[in-house]
Amino acid sequence: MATLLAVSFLTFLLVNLLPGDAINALIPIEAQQDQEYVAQVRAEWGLDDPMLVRYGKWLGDAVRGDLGDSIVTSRAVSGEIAHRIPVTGELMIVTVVFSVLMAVPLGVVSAYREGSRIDQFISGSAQFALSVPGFVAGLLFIYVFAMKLGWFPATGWTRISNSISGNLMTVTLPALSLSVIEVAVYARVVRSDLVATLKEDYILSAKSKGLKDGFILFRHALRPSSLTLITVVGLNIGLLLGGTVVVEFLFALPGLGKRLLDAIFQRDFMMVQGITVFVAMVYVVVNTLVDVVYLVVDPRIRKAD
Amino acid sequence: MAGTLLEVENLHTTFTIPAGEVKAVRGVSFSLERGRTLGIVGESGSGKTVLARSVMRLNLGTNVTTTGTAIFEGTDLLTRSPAEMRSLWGSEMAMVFQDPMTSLNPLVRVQRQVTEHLCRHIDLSRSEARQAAVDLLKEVRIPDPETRLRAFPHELSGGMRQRVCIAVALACEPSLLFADEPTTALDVTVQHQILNLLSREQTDRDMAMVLVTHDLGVVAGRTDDTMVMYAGTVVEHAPTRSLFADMRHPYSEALMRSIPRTSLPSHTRLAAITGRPPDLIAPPTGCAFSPRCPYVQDRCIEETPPLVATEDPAHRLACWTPVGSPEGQAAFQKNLASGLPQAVAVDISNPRPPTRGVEVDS
Amino acid sequence: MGAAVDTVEPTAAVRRPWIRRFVAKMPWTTRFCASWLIVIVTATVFADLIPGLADPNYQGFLFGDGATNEGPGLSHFLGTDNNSRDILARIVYGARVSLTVALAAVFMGVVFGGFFGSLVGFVRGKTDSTVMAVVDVILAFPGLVLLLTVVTLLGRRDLVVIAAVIGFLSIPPYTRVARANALSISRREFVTAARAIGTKKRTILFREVIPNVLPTLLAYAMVNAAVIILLEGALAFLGLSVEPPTSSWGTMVNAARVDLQINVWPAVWPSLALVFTVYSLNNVGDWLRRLRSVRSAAL
Amino acid sequence: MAGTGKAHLRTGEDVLMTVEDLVVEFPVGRGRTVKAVSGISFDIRSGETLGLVGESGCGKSTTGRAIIQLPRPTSGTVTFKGVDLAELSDEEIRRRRTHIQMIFQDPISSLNPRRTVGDIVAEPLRVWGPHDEAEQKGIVDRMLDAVGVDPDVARDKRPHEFSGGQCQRISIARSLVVGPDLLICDEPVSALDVSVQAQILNLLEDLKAEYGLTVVFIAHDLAVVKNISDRVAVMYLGKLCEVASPDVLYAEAAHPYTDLLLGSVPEPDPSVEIDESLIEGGELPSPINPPSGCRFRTRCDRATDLCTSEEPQMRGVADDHFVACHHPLVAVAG
Repeated sequence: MATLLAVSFLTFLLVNLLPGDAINALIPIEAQQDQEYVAQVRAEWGLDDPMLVRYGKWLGDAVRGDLGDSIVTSRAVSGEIAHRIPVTGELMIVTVVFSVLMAVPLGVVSAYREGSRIDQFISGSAQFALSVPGFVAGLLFIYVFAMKLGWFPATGWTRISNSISGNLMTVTLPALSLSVIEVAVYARVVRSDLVATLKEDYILSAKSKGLKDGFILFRHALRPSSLTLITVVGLNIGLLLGGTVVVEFLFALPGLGKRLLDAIFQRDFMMVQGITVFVAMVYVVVNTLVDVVYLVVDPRIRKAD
Repeated sequence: MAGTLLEVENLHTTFTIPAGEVKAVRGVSFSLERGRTLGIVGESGSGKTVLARSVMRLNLGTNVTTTGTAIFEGTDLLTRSPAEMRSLWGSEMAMVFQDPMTSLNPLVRVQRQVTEHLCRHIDLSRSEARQAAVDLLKEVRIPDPETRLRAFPHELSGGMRQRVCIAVALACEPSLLFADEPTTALDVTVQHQILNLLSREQTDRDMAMVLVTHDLGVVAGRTDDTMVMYAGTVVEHAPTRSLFADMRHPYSEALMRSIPRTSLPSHTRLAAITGRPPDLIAPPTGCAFSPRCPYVQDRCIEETPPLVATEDPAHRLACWTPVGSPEGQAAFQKNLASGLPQAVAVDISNPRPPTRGVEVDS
Repeated sequence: MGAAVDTVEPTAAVRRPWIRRFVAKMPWTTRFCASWLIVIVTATVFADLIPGLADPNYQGFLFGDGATNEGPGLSHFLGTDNNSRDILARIVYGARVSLTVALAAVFMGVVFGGFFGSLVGFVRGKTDSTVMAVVDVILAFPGLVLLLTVVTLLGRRDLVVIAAVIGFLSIPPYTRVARANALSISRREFVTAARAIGTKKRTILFREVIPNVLPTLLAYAMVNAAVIILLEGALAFLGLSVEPPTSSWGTMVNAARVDLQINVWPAVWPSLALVFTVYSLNNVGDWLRRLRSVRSAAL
Repeated sequence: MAGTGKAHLRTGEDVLMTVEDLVVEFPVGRGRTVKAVSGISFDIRSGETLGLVGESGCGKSTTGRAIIQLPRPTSGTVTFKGVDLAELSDEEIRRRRTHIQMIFQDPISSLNPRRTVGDIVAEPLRVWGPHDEAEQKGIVDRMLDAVGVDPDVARDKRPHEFSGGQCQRISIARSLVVGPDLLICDEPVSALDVSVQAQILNLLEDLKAEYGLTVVFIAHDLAVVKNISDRVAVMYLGKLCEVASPDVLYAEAAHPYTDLLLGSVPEPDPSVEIDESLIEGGELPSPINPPSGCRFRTRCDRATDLCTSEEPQMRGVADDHFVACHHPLVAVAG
């Protein structure tokens, strides 16, 4: 909570202190000759108040869910955010689910056969995939699957409510582009953690009881290893949010990231502020959730608390 | 006596690491009869744990090779398939590990850890498994077993955890139990309880037990036979009573004289063993103990002494100049006269004022 | 009799120069990656000395002006882009941006993050909770979002500003890594031993704690540099890194995107440069880390 | 005063240090505290070796660290050469560090892995002088030599190139280089193999004689403690149980806990009868919520209501033999 407050204040500070007068976004340069009009607009938007006062006002509204109005479109920031969440949200959920589903088996195989050819292949590929940024992967996918093969649309978005299959067609390539790095990160985490876990005494002990390798792997080894995975997924949400900005830009998706980018170019400070605080909130909430999951999965922490 | 249960012949175990081949076990042979207890004593790096794990085929990793034979109930364990080993593990042979803190899965409740292999080896219903678990915990004297079954390992004390580990090992009534330093991580009063528990279970079940430890005191009262290991080899193997009554190998003797004992008066000078254990990548030629041995002769450095029976056929020894023998006595006197540091160091009959610096890097 | 002594064997092995022993242990992929890193660093440093390269518009390179969207050829090794600029030249200059930004991030991270982290991990208490609260706040901003805001609102987008902002944002993660390390090191007995001797706290921090935090931090720096280069690439791709005409790999990819149907090369080359540089950093970094873990396991 | 009494404290000029009513407690969250050490008192004469023995969690290591004020005790006094260390400021304590030195359990962890051995041993000289480099080198060499490490070989190496036993020698050299009066050894041999353990014990005996050291020797191994000590104090759950000279203590233990400890030590002699009756687990109570009265009563078969309600005070049972027990195993003298 304190973190969120600090984030919102810092954002407010940044947006307000840095050069680039908001008035430029509100009134065309030509119209700024009219001093009276400018003053009137300033008063209307509360630009004359001291910064702390404005922050207080904004915060008071924000806790009630009102993040102010866009100074470019005059629409409610919260409404805009709500309108765009489904796109970014779907993109992220599909990416995380797909990445975890891909990464866990790869990491498990790699760890179980540590040092073997298959491990070398998986680890090597993961190291490579880690180096391919979303925009490069995206561009490659567009070139191959959209331009050459024509299987998927290169850009655009179909909402789920309009067509489920159409939605799937438009979410596939962006999600895949984001997944390249994510799969690599998760697979490496699962592998390195599992390799360490498999060297633990209790694995040897389970083996000496005559349990089958598969049983040991999934019932005894994977669970402690999954703790780290959960943490990394949580921490990665922040990076992923950054990644969606790029992918939404590349695929021209009407998501939160694209909106933020537009807002930045338009100097729409209310919008920038609203989205940043919203994103920070998501980040904080996700990481709190991770802590809760941790508490459920690991009995040791449960006791210590 | 029901005959031989385990017969190990010329067992070698080697680990390949980047620096070279670590010869952890070098040609160990011994046999164990049903219902008997064998103690394996040695310092760290002597190969005692590796030996136990090699026999059980529990060395993890792809860089380990084991050769030789280990006949268990008529068949060679080293040639068995992994699936065959699995059916033996837990049911016929079991192991108790050194650190009860790490040998139980921290995220799994006690009940499942005690019964999961029971359910695999014998088909049990849920309630039967639960009952079996309660009985087992009672057997190892865990108070209030019903509550403890639902506990996680970290909620138990070290002693309780080791009891759980013993319960796990005993669950399928194995005929052979390896206890690998089962009490090293425990306090002395708890150690005493755990050792008593192990002894009682061993007698009650007529189970053969291999007790691996670095502590001569632990094997003394609780084993039938004792095997002393040094640098991957067995240097002396004898019935425990006869070994302690008459230590013949210079290493066994030195080990015995270097430990402080509560039965000796305060400030008794200890006969420290000079030098340090050998490098197992390039072990010394001849007897591995020769560089530190007060009785060392040229022959010890040139030829490896075999493990052979002494006058007492049950007392086997690998030494050219045994303690107490005329050749040993002569060798020691010679070394003492020539001022060999390890001989001077053990000559506690002749205490000298402390010297310093002189014996550095001999 | 106390001097019953173990002998310390002097290393009999012939001491080859450390660099050769070092290289000898590398797998061939790592050697290749390390060579690539050396090549681009050299190219970046000496770029201005190559005739024709100094042209800010990258028009003429070695063999004179080219046409628009020329394919790879003898006069322009990697071809030209839609503004008839030599791609190789632009990649070399783009490397300068990537490397400068990465260097800034590593430098600020190691120096400031390393110091603050070690300090608060060592002294703990109130200082610790305060500094870590600030770190948490900065980390709660998704990196890219904060960067977008700051960069745009600063108005100026030359290399210095970009490097400074990214450098500043690198401090918190390094602080975290350093603190975690310093915490565990401060619990080690040699720190207690130093205090028992009567060493002053400041001396302990600089002599006992920081030297033990640094290796971990440097291993982290390798991987972090790769992440930073990716980040700068993404920023440039969005048009938010250094202002044109200064070239940056991300900018090049973005510009080439429009003509993807006509000519893929202007997109392929900078992408490859980016991917391969990042891969090399990861590869060499991983290798160094493995080397370290082997050594610390031997302790 | 709910201490375990001070009947065993001695007076006289040769008492180097007296610890009285030492209490160390650590907060563990939710307002709870671990009562690691709960009011113990002991003293040590110049040139004496005091063995502090007990099982893990009895507070023996905490006591050792509280003496050197790292961390400072919650309450109680540590009177060293007539000055109460607990009263001194941090800077005054720092100035007195040379008088009391400490050796730790893990020899490898107690040496900074990134510095050379010569550097590590010279560190105290850098703080306290002499500051002349050649002079420092001479002292370091002599000290390394004294602990049985060849200075020419060791000087430029790092700790990981040495075995555990050698590392322990090096840390002993570092402690002695400042010429302390009191050396606190916290389980100095328990991480070592038995043969190396004997080397270190012998070395400590020799150094003690040569440098006129006074030693507090903390260990869980009763045989080791008996071997090296002139006086032994047995600890249980933050309290002292029994104080005596080792030969007396081991021959006629007066406290049931001492008796249990001694009965549990495995003797390397097959003819010694083993007490097979102990199978069930007597467990160490939590130091967060220790039992009332005598802390050992939950595991003691002699415990009565008196033990629950009243804490036993230290009293003499023989000459220089003190026990804190309501029902000691030997008749109370006089």
